Amino acid sequence: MLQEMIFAGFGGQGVLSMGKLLAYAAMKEGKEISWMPSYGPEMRGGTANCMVNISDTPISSPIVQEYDVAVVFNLPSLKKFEPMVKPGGILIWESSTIKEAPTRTDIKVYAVPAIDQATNVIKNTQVMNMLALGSLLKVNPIVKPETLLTALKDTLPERHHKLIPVNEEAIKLGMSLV
Amino acid sequence: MLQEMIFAGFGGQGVLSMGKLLAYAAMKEGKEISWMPSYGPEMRGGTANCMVNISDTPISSPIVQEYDVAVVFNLPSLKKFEPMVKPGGILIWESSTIKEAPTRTDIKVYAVPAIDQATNVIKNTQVMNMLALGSLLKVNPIVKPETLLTALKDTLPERHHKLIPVNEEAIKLGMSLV
Amino acid sequence: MKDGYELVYKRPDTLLSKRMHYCPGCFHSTMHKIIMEVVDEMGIAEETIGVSPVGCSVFAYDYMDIDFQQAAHGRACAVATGIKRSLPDKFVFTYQGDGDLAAIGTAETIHSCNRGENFTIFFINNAIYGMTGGQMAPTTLEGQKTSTSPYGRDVKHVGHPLRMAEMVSQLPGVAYCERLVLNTPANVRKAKKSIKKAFDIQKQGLGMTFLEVVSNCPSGWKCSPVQSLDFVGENMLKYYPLGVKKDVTANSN
Amino acid sequence: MKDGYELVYKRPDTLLSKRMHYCPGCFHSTMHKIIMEVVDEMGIAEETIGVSPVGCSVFAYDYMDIDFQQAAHGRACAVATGIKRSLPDKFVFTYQGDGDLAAIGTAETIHSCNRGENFTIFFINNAIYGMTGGQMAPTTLEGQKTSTSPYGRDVKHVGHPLRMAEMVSQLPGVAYCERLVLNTPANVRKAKKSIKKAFDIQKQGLGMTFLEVVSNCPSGWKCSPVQSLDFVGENMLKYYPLGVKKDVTANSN
Amino acid sequence: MSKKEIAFMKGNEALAEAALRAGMTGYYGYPITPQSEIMEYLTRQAPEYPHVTILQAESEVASVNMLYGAGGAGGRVMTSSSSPGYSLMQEGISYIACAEIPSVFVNVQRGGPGLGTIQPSQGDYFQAVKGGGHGDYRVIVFAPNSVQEMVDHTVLAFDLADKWRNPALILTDGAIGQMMEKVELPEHYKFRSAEDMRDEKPWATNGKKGGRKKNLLTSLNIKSEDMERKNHELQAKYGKICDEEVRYESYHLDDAEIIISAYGLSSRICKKVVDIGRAQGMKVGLLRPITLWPFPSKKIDELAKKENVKLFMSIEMSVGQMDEDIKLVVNGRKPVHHYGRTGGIIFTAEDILNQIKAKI
Amino acid sequence: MSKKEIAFMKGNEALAEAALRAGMTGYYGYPITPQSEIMEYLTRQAPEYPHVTILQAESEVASVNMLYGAGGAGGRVMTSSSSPGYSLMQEGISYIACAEIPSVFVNVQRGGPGLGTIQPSQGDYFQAVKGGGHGDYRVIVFAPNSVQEMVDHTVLAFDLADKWRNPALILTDGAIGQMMEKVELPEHYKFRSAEDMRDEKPWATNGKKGGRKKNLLTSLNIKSEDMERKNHELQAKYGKICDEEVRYESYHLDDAEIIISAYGLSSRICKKVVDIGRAQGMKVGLLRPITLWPFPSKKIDELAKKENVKLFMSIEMSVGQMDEDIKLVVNGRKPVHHYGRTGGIIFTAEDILNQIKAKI
Amino acid sequence: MAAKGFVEISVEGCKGCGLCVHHCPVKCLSLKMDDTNSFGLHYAYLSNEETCIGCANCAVICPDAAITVYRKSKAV
Amino acid sequence: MAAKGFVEISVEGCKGCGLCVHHCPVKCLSLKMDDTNSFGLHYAYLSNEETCIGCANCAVICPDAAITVYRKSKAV
Ligand SMILES: Cc1ncc(C[n+]2csc(CCOP(=O)(O)OP(=O)(O)O)c2C)c(N)n1
Ligand SMILES: Cc1ncc(C[n+]2csc(CCOP(=O)(O)OP(=O)(O)O)c2C)c(N)n1
Ligand code: SF4
Ligand code: SF4
Ligand code: SF4
Ligand code: SF4
Ligand code: SF4
Ligand code: SF4
Ligand SMILES: [Mg+2]
Ligand SMILES: [Mg+2]
Repeated sequence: MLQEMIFAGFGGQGVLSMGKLLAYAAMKEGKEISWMPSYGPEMRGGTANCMVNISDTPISSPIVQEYDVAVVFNLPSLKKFEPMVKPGGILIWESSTIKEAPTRTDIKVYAVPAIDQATNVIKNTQVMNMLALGSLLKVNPIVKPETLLTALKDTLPERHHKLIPVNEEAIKLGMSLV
Repeated sequence: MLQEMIFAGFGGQGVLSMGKLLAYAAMKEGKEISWMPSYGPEMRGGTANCMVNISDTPISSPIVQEYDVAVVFNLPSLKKFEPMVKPGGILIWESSTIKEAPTRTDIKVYAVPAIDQATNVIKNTQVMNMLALGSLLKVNPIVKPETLLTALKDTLPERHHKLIPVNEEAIKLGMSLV
Repeated sequence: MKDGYELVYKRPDTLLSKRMHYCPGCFHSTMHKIIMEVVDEMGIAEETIGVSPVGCSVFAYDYMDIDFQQAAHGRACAVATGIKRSLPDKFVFTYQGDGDLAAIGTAETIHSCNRGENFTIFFINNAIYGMTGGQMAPTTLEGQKTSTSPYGRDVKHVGHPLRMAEMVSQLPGVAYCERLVLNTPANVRKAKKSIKKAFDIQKQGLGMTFLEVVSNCPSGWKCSPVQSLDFVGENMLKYYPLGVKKDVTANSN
Repeated sequence: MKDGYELVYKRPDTLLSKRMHYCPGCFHSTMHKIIMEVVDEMGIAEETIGVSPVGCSVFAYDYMDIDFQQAAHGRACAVATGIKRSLPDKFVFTYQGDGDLAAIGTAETIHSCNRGENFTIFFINNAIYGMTGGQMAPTTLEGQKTSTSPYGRDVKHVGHPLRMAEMVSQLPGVAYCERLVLNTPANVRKAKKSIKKAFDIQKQGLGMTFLEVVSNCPSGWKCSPVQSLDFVGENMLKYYPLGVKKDVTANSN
Repeated sequence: MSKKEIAFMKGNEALAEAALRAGMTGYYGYPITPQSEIMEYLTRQAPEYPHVTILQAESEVASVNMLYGAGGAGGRVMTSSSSPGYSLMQEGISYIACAEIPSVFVNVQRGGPGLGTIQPSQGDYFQAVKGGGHGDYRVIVFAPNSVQEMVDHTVLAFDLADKWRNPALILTDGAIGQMMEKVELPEHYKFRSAEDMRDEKPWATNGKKGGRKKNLLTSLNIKSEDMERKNHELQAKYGKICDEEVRYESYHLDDAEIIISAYGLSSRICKKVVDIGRAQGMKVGLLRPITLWPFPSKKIDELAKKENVKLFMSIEMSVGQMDEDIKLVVNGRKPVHHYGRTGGIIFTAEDILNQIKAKI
Repeated sequence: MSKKEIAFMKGNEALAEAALRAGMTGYYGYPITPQSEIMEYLTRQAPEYPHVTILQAESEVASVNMLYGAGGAGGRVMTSSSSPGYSLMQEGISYIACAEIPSVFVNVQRGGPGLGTIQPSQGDYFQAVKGGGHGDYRVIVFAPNSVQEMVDHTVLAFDLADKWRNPALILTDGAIGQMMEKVELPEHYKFRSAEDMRDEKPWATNGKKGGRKKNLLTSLNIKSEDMERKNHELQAKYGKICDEEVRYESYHLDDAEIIISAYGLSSRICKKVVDIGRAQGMKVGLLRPITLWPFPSKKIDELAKKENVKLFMSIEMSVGQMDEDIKLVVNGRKPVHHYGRTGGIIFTAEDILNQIKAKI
Repeated sequence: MAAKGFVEISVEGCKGCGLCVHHCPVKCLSLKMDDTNSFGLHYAYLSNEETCIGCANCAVICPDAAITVYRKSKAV
Repeated sequence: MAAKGFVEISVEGCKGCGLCVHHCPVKCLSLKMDDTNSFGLHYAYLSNEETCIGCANCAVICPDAAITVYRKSKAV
């Protein structure tokens, strides 16, 4: 099975790294994967996104126009990508800062107040992307949460390993929110 | 009829301008003509040459590999172009400075001591090319000598028109030498 | 507007209302704004042609309500030469970054300055390639970290940063050359005067007018806009001293 | 050799016996000769790689019995950079004309000097494009007639001649920079010393060594070789003053 | 344009004279053999054309970008070079093509690759017609085969560049550039500066006088949709140019069984081949593309359809480039052969005839 | 080379890592999106490779000429750029091809013409395979379609460049350059400096030590005979490369009636097209050129001969370039169509299928 | 209102760079840390209306020309 | 022979530029105006053998390295 996903938000919200981590975890579980960032000057102060494909069979294009999963952290991204979710697909949106809710009814929509929860519950705004990833894994168990954590350990420089517990916490909290 | 000619010598011996003048004169007489110089760094301190085609019909290539007429003013040019004269063709060579005579017997060879005659008879080394042209016109009346002189008048800047008589003299002397 | 108050500062008309794509706090925006203020004040919007480079300011044309050409990377000076020679009575300027002007465009810069082409160069020196993601520029400071000098610029390996204002001011074709900075309101006001002066000299046909702006790049420098002011003040200005490097009109005073 | 006499001057061995294609009296020949004399004297023919430009000296490789690369027009400095960075222990030099080095190659010249590339540039400034038949060069003197400035160089139209030695000597990467001339036996002897010095500095790895030679071009200048000496002495040297412009080893004395 | 003045001129100089007569407002160039006479001639004439800019640039890269600026300002502009110099212009030409700036280029080809030789060649055909620069773009390419055509094509190149807002290239070679022939010169266009042409070039960046909207010349289309739209526009324009601007010469094609195709210098020699061949009873004819792009595909297609046509033979001073474009049209219906020499060596009519005979 | 290390890397970074492992001695480049990660990665790794030169040049023109010098000195050298920057290298590449200097180029294509867009494209095919520079020369062109192939082709490019004393180009695009995938990294070649390779590169200009004759690297052949001889030598070499170095991938070609041809990113999508098409009962197969030059002409010829083959379809991110090379081989035996998008817009498998259906 | 001056700051035009805050001589500007504009940026606002002297420093330094400045008319 | 020095000039190697003639301090060199070498050039020769001082100025200035110089050995 192929899952085509997009993660989008403002630059600095960690959308690129969350996609990367998920892809890497899937790779560890033996899946075929691709990760493709938006690139270039349009990133300047604007929005960033990455497309992730996870599949059992080789992946054709890393660039996709319709998504099984979209995780969006800001209004421009919601506006842009909501229409591109495949019928029956998943849309996760950051509901504590985005002030206009999605309107589609033919897809599964999950409001996740990731920023609010990260700020106020975990007291670490940095992990809001992991929180959203937790929510995603709950509704769509693409990889095991454990694999995600090993993946995190693999990719995080040693000196940052102390951050693993807070990330774990965020994932768990995220899973509990949906 | 097409006549393919080459004029060759050291840079400064006036080979380019003699070819140009002849071609221009032929043009005045209604012929098709082309003039093509050797160009580029090989001219530096070395030899110069130009190829002239004169014809009743349009000229194909301005570059030719075999000549009806060759007029050579130095030994390197003699060595290079003597073999390229068509059987029955004309070879005029400067016999006062070139110390090795041509050897071919299947072509018409004319020794013209142009430098010597220009220096010692006309007292103007500059006109030795016109002298050789005179010789050529004698053995191969491509254009009328008068046309050559009008051509000279056309192309010479006004302030040099005083040189026309000496050129005329050179042509005549050249005609008398063969 | 409230009663009893009068307008003392507003956005210049020739700066289009389109949101600029520059990062927060980037002096590119500031520079665009004040060039357009001068164009407004001089009333020359209909007679001015700008040339944008390849660099963050490639889109300068989107914000300035004047005719514009977008030049190939490094070639703005050649493009401006073509424009100005064709339209000698217009105001022409290039707007170029340090990669554009001082790396790939070195020859075009030196030669149009040397020919005394009668246009104005706005040279925005932020010591980095902003557009392409923060690579080392010819003007990157010694020891400065960039994405292609990740351990700091090693001058033994890549040479010292180039001081362009000093270099071009040596050329006889340059009529006016000054290095400016936009880090304080006072300096911004001063810069405006220099821009106006450059256009005045261009009008008189005295030769090249070259304004180097010590600029910033919060994104490339990986710091906040306010921190970038410190880097400008503490590091950039030490290596790139401000001031008029040349002014052919100074003698006449 | 006659009895009782000893040899005091002969053609250097590393100068191949092939007849040089240069015009009579052209200093390109002289320069080739003395570079090879220095290479002979230093015994470094097996460790030296030359880079020839596009210009009359494109064929330099035909005359010097050392390894050679022929570079694209203006790019000799880039080529030499590649060679020297690959073979840091060899002697590397470029040999370039004024069109090559100061027009199309401006950026490569400035940047390899600025990086302090550790090779030697021989810059043969004859104020004209010799190879292509005598067009104006960036170094053509004011008023000088060439085939593309047939009424004399008009500095208002094309700018003033560039003084390259002065320009590059400002760059920190340049270790040694001198302007020479080859118009008298004494000056030729002096030039040889400077060449040797440049190679010595290169050996020490101190940075770029740049020798500008005020040269001649009897063919392009349309004069005899002896007349060209006058033009060099009366016109060229006035605008291009001789002397050491920079010498980082001077302080240590 | 009525022709009157007869002259005996070098190809390069005739081209330069034609540019002046065609109302060129600016020339920007850099010396290179075998075309330096163009700028030399222009600088000699300069005093008589005080409003024409004739500027020796610091390089070919600078030249092409000066052309961008000056053409974009509304001028009629030209640069000239030879093979290595034209290679340096490829980035700039791609920009000019995309920003649709009218401009005339001249490549007086010499033998390559590399520094090569200064002798005539036709080795830059691919570069000229397929775009040596990046992206999908086209340049209108003329291939003069005489000094007269150096003049005629130059005038036409200026006009078509303006008409189509497209770069136009005179692709010639060292022999045509250096040779002297008789030539009829056209009358002068009335000279108009970039400013004078304001009305007919409403897109030019000459200052947004009189309240018109700002003009912008750019080749940047950062959004994919915009870039694709731009490509569609360009392709649509190219399609029209293909419909309207093809030029070629037919020589004894009517009953020809052997179709020689050659352009420029080669085509002159091939005319002789046709003459000799015909004299020997061979049914040989010449199709001479005058525009290399747009290519005379329709005519070739027509010939390929004819039953009596036996084969095509592309004669080029290269190892084979134009023959590909012929093959693409002939598409297997008839054999297409190539014969070429390189490095400046010119084939003789006899050489070519022998090559043809070997194929039949 | 045994592969062991598994990594999850960006195409650009994997390529850079592969170059280091392949014993690259020098990299000379200039930043441009979407390939700047190559130099960025190399400069980060630099401390571990003290003998490798990694130099940011002042421009692409300087880069290509540094490559000439460093490759000529005997090193294993690389530069990388994207479309506009690669256009600037055309003169230099023509020189390098003629002087036969082994060197590796990378063009991570973006949409053109002009400054264009930074989104992926395949619009530089002509430039890559027909020589964007002047004269008759060829560059070995690889078209990786995955991060893995960015690695494999890079190693191969260094080896073939040395083997044939020829420039080799990795022609890829922004998507392959920017994407991350799983990749197996090869082991390191034993590092050898330019000096260390003296014996196997007897032509290199590294100082005529030990009394060997002087070496000369030049592309100048001023005499026509010499230039023509050089061209013959080059063509002979190119002929051999065509015989020995063609690489392609076949996917369901055996019984295919519809032959899709696509390279690089497009080929991945076309695999999906084949899968979907087959699922719908269409006999469709994919021929993927891995080397664009030498082109898999023999294989295409073989396919064109097959009776069951109905048509060819070239799928490119351009308005049509590779389709010409297919047509040249198919030579009218079967229809050859093209479908493309430009500016960075990527076709979907469905798009392509619809296009194919419209043709049959 | 007694203040010598006041400013209007475009919420959507502001990029939250803080340069105006930094350079206001009377420190009457702040960034809205508990809100963002539609670009996700904390915009500047006149946090102390009383003290603005209408010097226009903020507007002059504002890269994005997001600030309009008014000063008490002398005439009044 | 009494001269302090003497020179050998290669007839074919000489290009007749005259620089040696110009720079010889004792003016003992001339160009052969009544003869040319195979390149058509009037070559230089030692026209006054008696006065050559073997200073090598001619050889140093000769662009084409056509001159070999000998000087009376001190030892003899
Ligand atoms: C020929 C070419 N080379 C490289 C690039 C890529 N490029 C785009 S902008 C840029 C440098 C930008 O730096 P700078 O000029 O300093 O401007 P800034 O963005 O810092 O304002 C480069 C290298 C290009 N577009 N074209
Ligand atoms: C790209 C390119 N542009 C132009 C030329 C033509 N060209 C050959 S030599 C030369 C200039 C020579 O002048 P200079 O460098 O001063 O050397 P000189 O001959 O005077 O010694 C030029 C423009 C070329 N070969 N390649
Ligand atoms: S990247 Fe740097 S230069 Fe570019 S807009 Fe951002 S801050 Fe300004
Ligand atoms: S043309 Fe000038 S520079 Fe060239 S060889 Fe002759 S004299 Fe020397
Ligand atoms: S006008 Fe002056 S006092 Fe008022 S907010 Fe701006 S900077 Fe502060
Ligand atoms: S300076 Fe301008 S953009 Fe920056 S915070 Fe203040 S108002 Fe906003
Ligand atoms: S050695 Fe001295 S004296 Fe003798 S010929 Fe030469 S220059 Fe004259
Ligand atoms: S200097 Fe040399 S080349 Fe010149 S005349 Fe004397 S010997 Fe001959
Ligand atoms: Mg910058
Ligand atoms: Mg010169």
